[in-house]
Amino acid sequence: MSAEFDLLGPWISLCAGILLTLLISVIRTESKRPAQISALITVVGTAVLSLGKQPSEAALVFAGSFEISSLTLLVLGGLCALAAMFILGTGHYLSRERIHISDYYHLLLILVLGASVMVASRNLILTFIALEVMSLPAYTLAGFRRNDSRSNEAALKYFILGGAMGAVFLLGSSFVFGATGTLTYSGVFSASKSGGVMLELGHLLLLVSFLFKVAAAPLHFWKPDVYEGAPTPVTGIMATIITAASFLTLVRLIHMIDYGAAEMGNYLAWLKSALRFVTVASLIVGSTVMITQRSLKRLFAYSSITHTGYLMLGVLGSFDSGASASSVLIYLCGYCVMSTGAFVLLALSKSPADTGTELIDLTGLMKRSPYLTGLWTIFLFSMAGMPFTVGFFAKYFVFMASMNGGETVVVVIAALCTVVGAYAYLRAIALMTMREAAPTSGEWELTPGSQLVAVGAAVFVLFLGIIPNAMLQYLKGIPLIH
Amino acid sequence: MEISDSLSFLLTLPLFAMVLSLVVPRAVQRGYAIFASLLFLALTVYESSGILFATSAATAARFAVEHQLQWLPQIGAKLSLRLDSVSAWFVVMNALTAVIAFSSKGVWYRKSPKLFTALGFFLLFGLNTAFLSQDLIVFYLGYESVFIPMIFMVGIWGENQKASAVFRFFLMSFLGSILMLVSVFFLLSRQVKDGGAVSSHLGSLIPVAGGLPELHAKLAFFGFFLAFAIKVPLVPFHSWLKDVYVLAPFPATIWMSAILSKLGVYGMIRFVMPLFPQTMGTYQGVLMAIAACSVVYAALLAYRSNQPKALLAYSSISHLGFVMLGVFTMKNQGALSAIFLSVGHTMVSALLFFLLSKIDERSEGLDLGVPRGLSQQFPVLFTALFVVMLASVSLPGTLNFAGEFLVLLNSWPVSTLSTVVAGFGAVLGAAYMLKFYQQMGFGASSTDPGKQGAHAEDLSGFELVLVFLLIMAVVVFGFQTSIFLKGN
Amino acid sequence: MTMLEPWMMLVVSLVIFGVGLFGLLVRKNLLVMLMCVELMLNGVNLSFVAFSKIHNSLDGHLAVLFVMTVAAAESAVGLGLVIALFRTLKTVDSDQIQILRD
Amino acid sequence: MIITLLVFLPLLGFALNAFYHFNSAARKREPSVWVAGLIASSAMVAAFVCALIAWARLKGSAGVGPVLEESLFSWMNLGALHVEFGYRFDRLSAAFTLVITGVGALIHFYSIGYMENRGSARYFCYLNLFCFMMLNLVLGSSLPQVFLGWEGVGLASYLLIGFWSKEMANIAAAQKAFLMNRIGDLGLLFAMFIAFKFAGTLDLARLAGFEFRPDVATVFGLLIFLACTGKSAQIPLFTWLPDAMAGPTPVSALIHAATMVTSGIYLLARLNPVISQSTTVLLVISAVGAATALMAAITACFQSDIKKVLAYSTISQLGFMFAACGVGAAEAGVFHVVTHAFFKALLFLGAGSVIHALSGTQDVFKMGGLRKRLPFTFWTFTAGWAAILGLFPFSGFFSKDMILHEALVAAHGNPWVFGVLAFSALLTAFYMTRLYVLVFFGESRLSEEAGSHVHESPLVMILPLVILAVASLAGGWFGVPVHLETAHGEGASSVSPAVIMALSLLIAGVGAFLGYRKYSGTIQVEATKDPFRVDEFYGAVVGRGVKSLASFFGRYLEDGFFQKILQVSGAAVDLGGNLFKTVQTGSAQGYLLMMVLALLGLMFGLVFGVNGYGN
Repeated sequence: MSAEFDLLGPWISLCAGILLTLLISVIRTESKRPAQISALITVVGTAVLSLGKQPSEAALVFAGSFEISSLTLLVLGGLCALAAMFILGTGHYLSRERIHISDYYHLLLILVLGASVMVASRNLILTFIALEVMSLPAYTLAGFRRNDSRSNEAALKYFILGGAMGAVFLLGSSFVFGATGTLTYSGVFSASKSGGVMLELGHLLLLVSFLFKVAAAPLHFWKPDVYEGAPTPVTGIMATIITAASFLTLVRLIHMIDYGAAEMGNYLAWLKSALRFVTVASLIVGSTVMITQRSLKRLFAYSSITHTGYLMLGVLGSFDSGASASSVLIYLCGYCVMSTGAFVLLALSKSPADTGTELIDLTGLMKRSPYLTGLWTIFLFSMAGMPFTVGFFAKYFVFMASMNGGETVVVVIAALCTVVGAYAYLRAIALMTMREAAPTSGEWELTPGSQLVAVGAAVFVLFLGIIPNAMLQYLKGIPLIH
Repeated sequence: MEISDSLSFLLTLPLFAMVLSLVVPRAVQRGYAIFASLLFLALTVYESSGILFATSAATAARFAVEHQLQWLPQIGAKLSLRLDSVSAWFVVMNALTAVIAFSSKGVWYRKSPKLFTALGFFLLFGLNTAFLSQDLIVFYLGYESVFIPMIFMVGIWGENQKASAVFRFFLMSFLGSILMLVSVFFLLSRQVKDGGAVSSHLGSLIPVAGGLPELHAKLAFFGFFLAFAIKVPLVPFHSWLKDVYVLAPFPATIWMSAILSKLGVYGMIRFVMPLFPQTMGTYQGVLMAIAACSVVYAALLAYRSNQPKALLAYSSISHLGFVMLGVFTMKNQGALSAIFLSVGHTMVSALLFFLLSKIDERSEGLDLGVPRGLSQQFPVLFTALFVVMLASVSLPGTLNFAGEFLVLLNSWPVSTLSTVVAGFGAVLGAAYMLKFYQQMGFGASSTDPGKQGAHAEDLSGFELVLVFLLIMAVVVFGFQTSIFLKGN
Repeated sequence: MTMLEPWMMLVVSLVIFGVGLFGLLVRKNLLVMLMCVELMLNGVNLSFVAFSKIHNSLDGHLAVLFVMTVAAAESAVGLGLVIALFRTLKTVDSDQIQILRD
Repeated sequence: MIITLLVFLPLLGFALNAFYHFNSAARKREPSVWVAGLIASSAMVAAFVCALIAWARLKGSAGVGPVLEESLFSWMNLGALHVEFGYRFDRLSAAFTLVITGVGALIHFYSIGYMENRGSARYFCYLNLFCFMMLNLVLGSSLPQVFLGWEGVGLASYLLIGFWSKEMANIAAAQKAFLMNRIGDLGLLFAMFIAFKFAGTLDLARLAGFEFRPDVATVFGLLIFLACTGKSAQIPLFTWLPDAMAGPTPVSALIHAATMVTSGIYLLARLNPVISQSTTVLLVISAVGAATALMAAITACFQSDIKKVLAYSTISQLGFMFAACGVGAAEAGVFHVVTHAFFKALLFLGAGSVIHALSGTQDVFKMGGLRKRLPFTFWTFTAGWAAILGLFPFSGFFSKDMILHEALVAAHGNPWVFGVLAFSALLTAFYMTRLYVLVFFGESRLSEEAGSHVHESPLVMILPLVILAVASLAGGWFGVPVHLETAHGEGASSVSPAVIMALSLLIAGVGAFLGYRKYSGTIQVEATKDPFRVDEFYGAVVGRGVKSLASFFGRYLEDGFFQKILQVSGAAVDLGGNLFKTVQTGSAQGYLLMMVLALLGLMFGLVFGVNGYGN
């Protein structure tokens, strides 16, 4: 028991931090600073604790339903680090929008807890609970600008669709349970050798609910609306923390079936074609709609649908190459960093919340702030996958994984979509650098915290784009699926 | 080993110069850029002198160096730089182009000079990466990174309405290059399937490409071909070129026409030829026809253009058609001639745009209309322009003649029809270049000399020396061809 | 009197789930839609119980407990959101909340 | 190194004058014509001396075909290709070299007077450059080197035709000359490729000894001839030469009469063994030569510009030379080149003297009666007139007579060619007499203003005229300067040379008489016309053709199709974006419906697709 306790240390510290922050927010309602500091200390501490541990082997606790491994610790640490960046980088936004209240912080911490447990879960019920623990704060946070109907609408849409898809997940679990009599992943894996339509249906339902979470087309409809309505930092959190955790869970759910079994051969072929469809649809829809957008947040929403498509490329490749889906992990790592940077910058826009930040607010930014323009350029280029940014290597690995999986045509389509997407990013860059500022273009403010975070992210993006060795070595050594 | 280690200086020094340019004060920025690029040119020539001045191919081969650095062992990519008788020319031309570009029309330095210089050195770095790398992934990195400074140079310092030209340039180039990347991935995945260690080094991909089934080889070839055909550009793939050449500031135009286009030539010689000899052989007739059509089509359009910059832009396509004709002979001699002609084209097109920028400075600006009758007023400038124009129409006795002659001589037995068609392009070439020159040079002067302001001086000082030396080089190497041919 | 067979429970559970889903699709009142979500969850609960019975396993019953807890939390959050929305838009009609689009 | 020295002396003159030009420009001073002219002329005189020395050495050396060879460096070595940069001086080259340097030197001197107050160091630069290139052409040891000279003289010609560059008409003429020559040059270029492909060498000496396959020889010969038609102004590429008269008159004398335009003859003579391998080629050459001779002679009768008459006369005389080459008597052609160089240069310089005296008037109908006022010019012009008519004992008599004779008796001789040439000779006598009479005899028709300034030219112009007049008189006595190996047909009709001599004298006499009859009395002013309108035809067909092709490409491909492709692909992406956006209605239930549909679709696919329950 003490060994398990030791292993669970980081999660326990996170829980303790949540309780502390909750306590602070209850007793010091008028000041948000203590809660902010407490939350920051919590995530930083947890990140240090979890990234400091490097277990050579995965350990299962709580009767085999919770996995403590290098992957889950990395996820916990990474998500905490992202949370820290958002806490540090977007406080000014909350103040400006008059929603800087202590509750924000413990909700955020609970969200991180849910997300990290979801990835660590090896039991469908635990996964469901973690999913809801992650989602409920997310709904609330999305509607955090309580006096803004757009924010409320976003929260409600997210809630209704998320709730329905949560039920679908549960129905899938129930089918899987019905087919195998067990709810643990390993149990399902060994039971899947006998196959059966109920198992396959249940598995499909599980996947669909998570494809919804990562907003793969044709389950992506909620994303642009929710992104647009939610407060910018929350949008950033959804784009990074929730997407990363959901996607990793999706990969693990996909691989809870033993595709080596003879009975599952047909299903594997079908599933691959279904996923191929989803991949191509996400890429095409995301990249083409992206270039029609005027709102920056909607643009990033469609951009993240495209990124889901790229991630799916890595998943598609993972079936054949010894079930190693490290390309997904690498992509997520790069994607999270550059998205965090981009959303922290987006939160600097002083455009009124009811219209949102539009693309034209970037016009002539170089004249006004070359510094901000440089940062924007780095993140946008990285999203487009230009060389010497982490975006390039991220794309390299998913393309390569998919190519190794024999999905040449999908790779070619992805390449074409990259070009289309690049147009959208370049258009934003062109607005900043190649146009004179219009009187209507919005104001941007720079704050020390956001500068620190954005510069850090930019350095990270460039560093990993030039010398990614250490990251690649580390991430390649982490088994995603057991 | 000592020599090979210093190869990486060819990459690090431009980066260093880039960083330094952000510190150097605005006022001396231009001097700094020219000085640093001259210094770099000297270093590059010194570095490659063993190869450049070798008297025979065997000696040159002995001086060829390859420097390997494990950069990305996880993906099998190495920083393997190779300086040999192919890449040496391109590297030297790259450094030379930087000198010419930095010394062209100085007006552009009035706006954000630091950024401009930094972008220029980054461009130098990216191009050197591409020209030196034997590793396809690293080559791609260099190849693709060149877009970044180019976009900004055109976008920030370009004329009005430049944004759509920039998009067009970027998107078409990016389309080509990403399909090339997919082809590389395809080869790499074959390598994985064959069970070998993953390595994107050219040497280890050649057998992989050789073992591909016919259809696959064709598709992979197409990816490469499209990238380089857009970059050069060959004619159906050239529609990005004119606007961006015209709207770009002069240094950027010089860079694009003189050296960026050579990326395509280099890629075709260095990578496509050894990787897909069979496929290329299958399509040789078509390829030669495309090259010949490029020559004639672009020449006709150049003849139709009234704007000097547009005319030179098309002329660049036309001349590169000759280069590609040499490449597509798929023979050692043809490729050698193509490299030879490339060097000539680099110098001549850079000089043409350079001198045009000087005319631009001395008139009310080319965008306001073509100035006329300037040769009386600026005899030195226009004499230089005339000589360069002669080189451009490949008058015998110039570098370009020897190159073009050898290219056509080698392409004649391979495809006589294409050679004949391209030959007519040479006649048209004379037509439009004469038109180009006499438009501005002859006739009654259209501008009032009193209104010229600060720039009423003829070409002088550093610019004159630079132009003179380059013209001398064009003439001397027109006769001393052994420096290129090395008794091959 | 026949025994209550597990498959019957399954059918009922699926019907309840379907009713919930259908209601969610067609009803315009946000509160009703909230109830429909609960209905879906409860339908699944029933199927868990049925499968538990089939497999003679306690896991299903256990799951039901968890789900009920989560469902309670979810409806609490949902109601909060509906109230917040009602305060700004003065409506609980789902057709009225279509500001965010395209 | 005498040959090298001979070639490079003009280049030295060029360099010195270029320096002088820019130096003066930098100091904002007008360069002195005398300094520049003397630099250039002395370079040419030195070159002429070198040529004479070399000639003497050649005479002294033994052997059948004595040759002086000098190799400088290797130019291009690639694969099987070896091109040496060097000079070869044999009797053929010697004839041309002597003409170029000798006549060239005289014209350089003449220019000093002619260009006074109008010229600059630039002019002499170009003139020296031309001589350098021309020497490369006739002395070069390989075809690429000939090509260097070939295009080089074209360049110098371009520069000199357009020397007065403020007039756009002059520039247009220069451009026309350059471009038409470029078309011809293409022939030489392609001929080189064929030669290399089949013979594996571009060395002139080795090429001359090579036996080509008959069809290859024909193509090769025709391509070479195409090059010659460009440079030597034959049908179809002759229309640039009359326009080239826009240049200063000494230039017309040197380039467009004496030297450059004869380089076609040089090339045919040089490659005579190869050309003779194909009877088709010879037939084409003689037919084109004769046709050109006739056509240009007819056109010359309708010209009123003194220089244009001489220009068409030059084209016509070149036609004679080509006809000679075509019938297999290249040596007769070369002989005529030399004599023609003397008398045509003389005529041009005389014309120049007249124009100089009349301050630029060129219309013969505005001259008349200049015999008294320009005595030196008149007498020297008379020598030229007599020579071109072929009056005994002037040089033209010997060479023209030889051509006419060969046209009948040579291996590929042909009565038709002879007939056409004879008639052309008649016309030559007619139009030259017309010109002669109109300019020098009769009443003065000068305008008031021109008449008041008439003055005889300075000594520096007169002296070359006198020397050339002597040469025109005596040039024929040297005989044929070269002996080319041509097979004289055994079966060709044998006509006695004496008969031909008599006939040609008769023709000249009749032509001259007709011309005198018509133009000695009252003068009807005749408008210039071009009876064949070839120029207009080219303008309408080739010029407009290229332009409309260019604008077709421009409008329908460049600005049309290629732009459309980009626009359409852009629009397609945009359309896709807007299409996918239409489902984004903002209604949560709508989204849910679509998601449920997607889910149901997947489930049906799974149930019926994988497990086959549907079957």
